[in-house]
Amino acid sequence: MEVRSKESSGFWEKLENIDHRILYWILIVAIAIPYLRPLGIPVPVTEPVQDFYNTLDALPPGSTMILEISSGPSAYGEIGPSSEAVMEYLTKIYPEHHGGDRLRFVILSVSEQGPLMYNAYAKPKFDETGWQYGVDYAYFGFISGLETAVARLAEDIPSLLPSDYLGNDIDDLKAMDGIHSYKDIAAVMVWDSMGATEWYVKHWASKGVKVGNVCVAVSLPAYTMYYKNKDMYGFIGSSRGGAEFEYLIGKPGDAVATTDTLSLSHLWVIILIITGNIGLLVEKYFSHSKR
Amino acid sequence: MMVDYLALWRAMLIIGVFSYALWKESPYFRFCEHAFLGSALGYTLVITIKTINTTAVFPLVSEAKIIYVIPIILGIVLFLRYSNSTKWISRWPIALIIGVGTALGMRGVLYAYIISQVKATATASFMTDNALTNFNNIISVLTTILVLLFFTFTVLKGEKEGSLMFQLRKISRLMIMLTLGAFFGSITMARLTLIAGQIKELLIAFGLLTS
Amino acid sequence: MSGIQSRNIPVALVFVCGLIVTVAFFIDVPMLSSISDSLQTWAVIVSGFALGLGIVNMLAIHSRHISRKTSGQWPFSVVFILFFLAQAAPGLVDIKTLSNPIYVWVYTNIFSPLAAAMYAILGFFIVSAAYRAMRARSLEAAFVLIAGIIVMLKNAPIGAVIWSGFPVLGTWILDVPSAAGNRAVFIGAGIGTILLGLRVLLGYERGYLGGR
Amino acid sequence: MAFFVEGTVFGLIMFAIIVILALLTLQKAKQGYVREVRTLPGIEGIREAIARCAETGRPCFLTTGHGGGGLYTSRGPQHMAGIAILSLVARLTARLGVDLVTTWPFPELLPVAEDTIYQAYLMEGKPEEVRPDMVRYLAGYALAFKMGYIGQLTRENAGAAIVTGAIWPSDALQMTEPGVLIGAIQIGGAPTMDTMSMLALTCDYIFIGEELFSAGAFASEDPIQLGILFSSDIVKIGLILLMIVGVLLTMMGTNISPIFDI
Repeated sequence: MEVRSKESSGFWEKLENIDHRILYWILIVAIAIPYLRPLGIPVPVTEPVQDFYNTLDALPPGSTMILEISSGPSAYGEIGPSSEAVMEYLTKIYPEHHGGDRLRFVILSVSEQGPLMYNAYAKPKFDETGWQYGVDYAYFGFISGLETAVARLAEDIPSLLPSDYLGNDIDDLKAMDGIHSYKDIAAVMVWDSMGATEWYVKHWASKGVKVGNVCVAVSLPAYTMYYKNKDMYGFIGSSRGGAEFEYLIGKPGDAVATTDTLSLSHLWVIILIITGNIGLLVEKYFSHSKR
Repeated sequence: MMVDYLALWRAMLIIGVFSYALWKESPYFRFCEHAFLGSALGYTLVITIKTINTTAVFPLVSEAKIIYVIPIILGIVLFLRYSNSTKWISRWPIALIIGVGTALGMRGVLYAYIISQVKATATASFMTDNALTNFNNIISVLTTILVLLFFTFTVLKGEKEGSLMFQLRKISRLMIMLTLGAFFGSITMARLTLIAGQIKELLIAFGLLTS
Repeated sequence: MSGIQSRNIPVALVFVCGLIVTVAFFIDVPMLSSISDSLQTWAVIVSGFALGLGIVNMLAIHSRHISRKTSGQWPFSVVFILFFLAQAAPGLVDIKTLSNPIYVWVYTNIFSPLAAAMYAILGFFIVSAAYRAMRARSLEAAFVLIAGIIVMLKNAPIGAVIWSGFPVLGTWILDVPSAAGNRAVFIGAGIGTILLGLRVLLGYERGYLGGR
Repeated sequence: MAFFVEGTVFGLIMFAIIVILALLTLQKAKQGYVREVRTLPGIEGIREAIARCAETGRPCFLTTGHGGGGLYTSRGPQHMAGIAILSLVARLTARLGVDLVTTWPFPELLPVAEDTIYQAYLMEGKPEEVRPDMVRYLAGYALAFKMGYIGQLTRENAGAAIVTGAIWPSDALQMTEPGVLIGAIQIGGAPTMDTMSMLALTCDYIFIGEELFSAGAFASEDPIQLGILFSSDIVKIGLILLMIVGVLLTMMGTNISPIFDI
């Protein structure tokens, strides 16, 4: 048992065993400040977000996209603002760039939580911009089966989606005319906090259909790999990606405000790590001088 | 200014959860914990019954697909584990679950975990016109091979201090540490983003911020 | 254990189901893939029924707390049962569309706020974990520390403000050494999964068949 | 090639090689050829943790985590790896008289856990010590499961916490940082590096990637099961050679990626 000498400085000793709750309260202050007085730190746009934007903008008008909403309320804080920015782009800015023409959307959820996010983030935007349900887009609600459902969807869309979430038969939906399999889909976008993107990459990207997503930061490393292997055309990682996308479409909003708090809270973590290591050096210095 | 009682109620729940970290495990936290466990179990029960209805009962009853009797019987057989004399048969449905899960697990990793990673490494080119890409590809291939060697059970055991194997093991261990650090850096951001949303909700609930 | 009751039948069942679902991934025989699909659907259905075991388990534990009046726990077991009924009963009443007002209220005002708060509590834990563990006690720990700080400064906008090199260096660390190291661990985990799968299918991992 | 599913032939060849090698090394191990295997720090960690629980009289907690999918999903093997570790833990808690508490988010794991624990206590000759609340179902929803877990972990003042199996990065930190705050020895194990980066911050011992899946073989100390691990090494050496050959061929200009997609 190495006996700690009394003279080693008390200050670093106290700092070493500081009560973790103090660190937590200071974090709250560091996050609250930018909300009360925004700092507006600039956000450079990274490649994955730029490619995500370019790929969507390059889609020919009238082509059909699969929108997989498989995230739930617990991740709204992280991907809510990004999804809102994406919907803002799809329903307003894309038509402006293409003389008023629109894309068509086949929307579904392989997570039970998906319908909640559809009602919170997708439906309001469609209604607000006068998109016609059943003609421009159709929603099929929760589809059970996880990976197997995603695989079967690629092969035969009508067999997996016989009727939409309101009960209309698929044949009555004009949006679904000519939509049979992956061959009729231009691109896939996933609002993902449960890992559904992995299944779309495996069963759709492997067949040449581009996959992109709005995702939680914890899965960034995995999607960076898929993006590097060209399995994904891009991704919007957490609110940081959302802030970049908001700057890209010229509408800074929720995600930008969140990124400010990110900077301060990140700084707090870095300060803590540096202090911890200075404490370590001081300790080593004191125990050396003692010997 | 009309007080939004619902927002205040939701703020009290957020504070209840945060009290575990900001204070200690208290009856306030315990109430939120058990309220959450209760409503989550209720939610899971409802979703599960809905799934069983659509995947088993509906095909059996209205589409008369008799085959669906089998999974339903197997599901009921599970409950025979409560009496010792019939416990042996309750293991049959468990065997089905384990067999299917094991196979899906093995199928799932074959391409996603093994082949696409081997392919990404094996097709890394050192002859591209961009010097930096060549350098990066060399580092990537070497790192992958070294770390893979580190995880061997009988080969690279790092026998004697100073032997080549020991050095290789030391370098690959440093590469693993680098990877752990990089993941820590990218995951930290997520954690801090989520808490930001909750703090914002508290500020709005207590009127310090207009949403 | 006499014939039909013997342990070999479940082990054989694991082997047969596992074999069919595995082979169906490679061999394109309609009969085989339809059996494999139904086995997977049956596994989902049986797991659904297993929820009954979970509910019995939980209600047993909590009702035991209530009957024994375990101090500091039994009132919360009552809370648990109340909220379970408050979410389950209205949900079952209108299971088709799940639009019963009580169900929606409990989901939006109990379940979701607690879920979001519990997910966010991680922000606190990362702070204390980083302060305690990210210390350069050894060369290896220093590697973790340096890579961690650089990648963090790549992600935080303030990083680019401090030094424009952080995003570039951070991206390089993530894309080259870290991605390569991650690939090796993926390959290892993949081989490990297949070998564990084999041990289960061949019946070597049979701890789950214990009991009376 | 209608007989094979399109694009899985290379996978079938790779899968067949792994299976055949495993069966061969299995056969060799039965005949007594067993190569000496390195130790796994995590296994020693489990023994030390439960010994400490015996000294302090605190319970030992174990869970295989949520991971987004139960035993019947592709996460099945990750849960089974945790179950294999449970059989070692249960034998140790039976031998040293430590209270064992296991928590589960998926109901189909309950009978598997109960039987694994009963089997372990039977092998230690103490089947009567098995108590019903050793196996606790918490909730299918991941966040509720984790909240229930940290509540019980803290209230029952766990001395050791073993968090190995289907663990996601957010599972890892939410479940193990509270363990550090109450001073429990923690052993973590997960298949992927993003989760490991969190467990490395809070756990005293960790199983990384393949170590998690082979922990069951190490725990069983059965030379036959350890024999299979040697086949894993052969596969890895083979893959390394494949990568080197691939890189050389790519240097010579031939595009080999189609081979992986046949």
